[in-house]
Amino acid sequence: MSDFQPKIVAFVCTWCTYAGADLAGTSRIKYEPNVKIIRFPCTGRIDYMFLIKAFANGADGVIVSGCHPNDCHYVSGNFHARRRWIVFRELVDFLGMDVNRLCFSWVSAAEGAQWAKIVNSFTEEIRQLGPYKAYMELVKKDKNESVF
Amino acid sequence: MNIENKLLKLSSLEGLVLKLNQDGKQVFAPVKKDNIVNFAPVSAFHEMTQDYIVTARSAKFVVFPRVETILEMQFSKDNITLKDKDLSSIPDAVLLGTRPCDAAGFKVLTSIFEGDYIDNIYVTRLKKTTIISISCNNYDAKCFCTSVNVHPGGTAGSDILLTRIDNDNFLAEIVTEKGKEIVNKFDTLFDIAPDVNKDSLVANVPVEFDLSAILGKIYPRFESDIWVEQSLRCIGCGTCAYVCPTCGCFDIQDVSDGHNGQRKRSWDSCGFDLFTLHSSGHNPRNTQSKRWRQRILHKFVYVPEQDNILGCVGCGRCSRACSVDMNLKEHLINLIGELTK
Amino acid sequence: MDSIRKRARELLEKNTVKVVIGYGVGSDNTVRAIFVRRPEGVEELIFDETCVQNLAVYLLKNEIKQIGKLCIIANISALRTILQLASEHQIHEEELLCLSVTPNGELLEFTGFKDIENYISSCNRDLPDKESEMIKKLEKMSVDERWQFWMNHLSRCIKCYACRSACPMCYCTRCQVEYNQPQWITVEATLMGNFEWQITRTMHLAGRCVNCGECARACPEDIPINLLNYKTVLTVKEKYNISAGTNANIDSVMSSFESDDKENFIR
Amino acid sequence: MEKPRIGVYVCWCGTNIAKMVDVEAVAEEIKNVPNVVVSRNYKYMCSDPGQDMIINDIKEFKLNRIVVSACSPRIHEITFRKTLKKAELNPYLFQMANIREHDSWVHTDRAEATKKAKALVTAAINRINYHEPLKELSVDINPATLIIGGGISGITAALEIADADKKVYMIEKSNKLGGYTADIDLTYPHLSSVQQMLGPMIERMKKNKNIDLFLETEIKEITGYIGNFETIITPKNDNETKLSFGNIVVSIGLRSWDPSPLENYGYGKFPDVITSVEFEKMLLSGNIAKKDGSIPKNIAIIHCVGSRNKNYHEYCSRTCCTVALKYANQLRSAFPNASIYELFADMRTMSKGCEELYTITSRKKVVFMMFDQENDLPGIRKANINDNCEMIIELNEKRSRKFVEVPADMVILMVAMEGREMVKEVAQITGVSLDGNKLFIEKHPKLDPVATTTSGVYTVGSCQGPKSIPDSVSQARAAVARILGTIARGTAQVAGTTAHININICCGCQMCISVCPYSAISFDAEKNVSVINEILCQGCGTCVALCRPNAIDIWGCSNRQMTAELTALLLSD
Repeated sequence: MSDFQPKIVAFVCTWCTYAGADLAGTSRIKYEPNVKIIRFPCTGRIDYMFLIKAFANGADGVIVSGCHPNDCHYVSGNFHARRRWIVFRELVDFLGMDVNRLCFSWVSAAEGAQWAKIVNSFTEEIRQLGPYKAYMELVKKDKNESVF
Repeated sequence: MNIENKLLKLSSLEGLVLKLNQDGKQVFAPVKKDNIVNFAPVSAFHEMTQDYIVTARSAKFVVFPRVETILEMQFSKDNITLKDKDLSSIPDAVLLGTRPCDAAGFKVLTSIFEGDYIDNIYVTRLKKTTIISISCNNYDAKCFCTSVNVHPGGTAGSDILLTRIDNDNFLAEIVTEKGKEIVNKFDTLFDIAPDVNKDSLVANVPVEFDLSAILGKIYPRFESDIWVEQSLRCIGCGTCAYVCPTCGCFDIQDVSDGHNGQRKRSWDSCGFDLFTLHSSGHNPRNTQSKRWRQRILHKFVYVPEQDNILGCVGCGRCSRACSVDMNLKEHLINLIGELTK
Repeated sequence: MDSIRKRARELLEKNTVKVVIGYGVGSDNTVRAIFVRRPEGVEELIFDETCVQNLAVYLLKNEIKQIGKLCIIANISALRTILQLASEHQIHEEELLCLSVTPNGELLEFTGFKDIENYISSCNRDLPDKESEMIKKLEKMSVDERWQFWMNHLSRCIKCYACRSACPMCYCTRCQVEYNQPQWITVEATLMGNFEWQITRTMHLAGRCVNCGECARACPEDIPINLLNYKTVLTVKEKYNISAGTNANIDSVMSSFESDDKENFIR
Repeated sequence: MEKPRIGVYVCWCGTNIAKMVDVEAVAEEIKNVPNVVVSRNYKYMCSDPGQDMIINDIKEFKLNRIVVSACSPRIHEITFRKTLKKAELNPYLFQMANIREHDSWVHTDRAEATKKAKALVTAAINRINYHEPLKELSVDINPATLIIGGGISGITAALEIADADKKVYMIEKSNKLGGYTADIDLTYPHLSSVQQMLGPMIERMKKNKNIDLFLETEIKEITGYIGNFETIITPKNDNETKLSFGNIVVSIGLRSWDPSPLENYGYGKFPDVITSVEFEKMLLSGNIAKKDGSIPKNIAIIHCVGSRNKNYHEYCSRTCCTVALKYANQLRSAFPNASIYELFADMRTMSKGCEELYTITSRKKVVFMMFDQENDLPGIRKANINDNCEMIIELNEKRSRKFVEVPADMVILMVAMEGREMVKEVAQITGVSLDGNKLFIEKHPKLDPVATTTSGVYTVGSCQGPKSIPDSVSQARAAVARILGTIARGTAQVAGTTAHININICCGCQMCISVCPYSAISFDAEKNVSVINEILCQGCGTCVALCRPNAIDIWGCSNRQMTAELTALLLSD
């Protein structure tokens, strides 16, 4: 399993985590290449359905990251996002989804090193968990010819 | 072909199911799971339940699956390759334990899918499906087959109809060539039929209303208040259509990930408000009463007029499944009352 | 029962309301919704513990609204729905009149939402025992067991949307499931489509569900989807101490926040 | 919608990208993606020839979508949008894939980095299929300006704007103007009087009719957007006042650090260990003396107290070295016979005339000693009775590698400058981000150092990073130039990336109204739907994610675009 390269997608807000990832770049901090970023204006914009769609399209893990509480560029987007995450995470856990494949974080524009750390540790965690077979099974069944 | 009678022992059914499976046929029979009886693939006869009036869902899924990929697309640069459904991939299937009403339902579906346009997927699926029905020796308050000209021991639509003679034996009526093929292939399982009076072996489902009081008489009441009256309770879900053996409405959606795509056909219901919503925003059936009227008219006016077959087989599934008690039989009787006013 | 019939008759006779939405006897001795528009029709009205359907689902139905001012015979679920719908600006005080009966048979007539709030605050809003236990049982399972549990159940879903239709809080003009640009939810009644649909349904009802259980009752496949909503009801109650349908004037859980909302998983 | 004709440009960024990403292979493979008409790679896409290449291709190949795969969009998105404008293509038909900051600079395996670049570019291409031309909205600019903080930067900005005959509202938390500068005696490097310079400026502030001064006043909340901000303040002994203004200057400066945590220096323990700020006040009062009133004979100045120290402030406070030299000069003038010691870690005298001051000071019998800031800080102990001084500073002199004991009667700690206590609140109120050092983050560290990511808000002076008076003044004037430019134009363009509502679908639940932080959504009771004010909307998208029937979507980050990006990103992985 050690050569398994997880597919991870990160939904981040442009003001904090995206900028933090930029800082990691300008600081030339090295980290794992598995995480690919999709940029949103704010964590408040990130519909939980994007997370579900990520798994449906083969992601093994998903990161959602934005500004620390009280630091939202749009004042309160991250507070709304946080509520949504809390409820969503409880729900999918109850449905039997592996919440260890969801990583929520606050990474500010100044925390390039923190971003690299999260990417590296989460990538390793997912590598340990292996491919998300249970969900892949769903996807496969969905692609089946017809359903009785 | 003339119907040929045989005897099939209950004990032989175990072998029959086994052999059909071995023959590469997918066998579907009523299976009880979580207290609901539905058709499911069985590999042995004992997996099938005997304890059912009709299944919750109808058997139509074998010829009209709830989802079917009818076309595949492949996108390359500046080009799209289309691939029709490979009909040869459709497996042979056997439906065991359908009721005469279920079997009759296939006739209605066929009138839809082999109407103006011949739907090859449906045709192939039906062709590859052998329907072994079992006559009803019981019925419940929601059943009204005899009121719509379907008989609990009727052979229409079945390839073989089994009627229980006693605890151990079935009368097997070989209705079609397809049925005969099965008998020929597994002839050791079938014996010579005894002389029995079939009518005495099947349930005596009472006739609850006079169909002739409805047929040809509803349309003039298109604008009647009765549709609103009857449908106030309806919450507009799709359950009745989804469990119905004769509802053939479907939706078509294209899905694609940018590289590959599928055109998928899935069940739909005229009870949904979106069913008739135009892209302009106009919706000709914008209220539940109009959609309820459509449901009744489709089954009792449009299908009979166009295809000379009644659109309802009286299985009563819609009424059993309805969470708000939209009882079709009751509504039809009530409608007759209105029509004869 | 008599008191309800008497009051309903008065309301109809005096033309105070045009229709009374209540319970009556249905087929095979079941209970079903009836819509009484003439005084003599009130004799069909019944009200007892078998009257479980949440009749508030009819309050937003156009053809019923068009009849005129409504009177609803509301059980606790319906009363809570009315408050929640009011907080979401879907119904207004002057449009309807609520009657109910207390467990000891006393007729209640609510003069306004405030009145309903007061009554609800004294009512038991807990989840039914059976479901609470089932949730606890599921929570004790391993993740894989829970997954299997739901996959087994959801494999039956035929996407008839009875759960949506029966839910009085599912009043959206266009359900998210109907979108195909993007295709949020896999259209088909496949496991994935069903799974995605239930996540959406539950998330959309988070903080809004009044745990009436109508979704599961309507399900022709007996899928215990109400557990999903109930689980969320518990989450919301535990984390934010809010129960939907208790106040006609508060923001929904998902459209509000506290700057110190507690969690233990954000890195 | 016309069929997308996409041009894709993969930038080398010299070797910055090309070293780690096979840009040619990426550009080649991208050619096979549907709707891609042109795919090129080039050394510097942001250079004039690079931009011209895009302009020419748009014309020649009738391109209607452009993807540039280069650095962070936070750096060059605006550059390329302007390029599109030049080619008469709507600037929003553009998307960047960040293969530098998020790829070449952070990865070490060329094959992996190239694979990731392909995925990022493919995702951008798939997404841009769904881009639509957006219109930018024009907003009127209220010519008044709010300035928060009345130090030298704020005063400079205020006077400059007022002199251009535009209104200024100056909010100052304390009861006087001048900030830290007001507590300084002489400036470096020429040792000229601050009071002579600042006094007249403050007088002008008070007299200028264009300036409304609010002392002892704090800001609680600011609403609105560029050109149209509003706040309600409660000045001391006065009624609530509503202010409207078009631009904001944040100039709250820094505060001096309390060195007590550095126990080796004994601040708070020894009465004559004082901070630079305390010493400056002493200079201003004209009386340099020990706590007991006597004259110090041995005076030591310790540099980098709490600056350039990982445990306290990693950054250099920038002015202290030269200020310390200034002290040595002032001390020498006051006490011609005193022993003066400068204990420094590194001598940083980078501004104009400062190195010269260092040379001059070194000729004034001042002893310079170096210590190891990272591993071996000096320590102060009480002197013995026969030491003939109050304190002894022990240090390992770095250059001579000798242990030295320095006698001292007075020790001046050159303390670090750090963010003020209310800096977080100000950041939140003005919508500007802070970096890890609690310094305001500028829009671009090199190309736009006074603007912030919030349009209409500028940050000047030390709160953006420790700086000298001339640097603060320059920044203030730079910001004013920007502001006066905006006022002169009378309007500003606001991004077209706003939320919008499909009123046929809105079910009127009004949850979007509850979540909007800008009060940009109102309710149309007649139609029973929510309505978005596009100018007020800042495009955060919180309402979009909340809208159950998906009646709300957002231009530039639509559900369709984001799912397209997502699927392509995962499928091309």
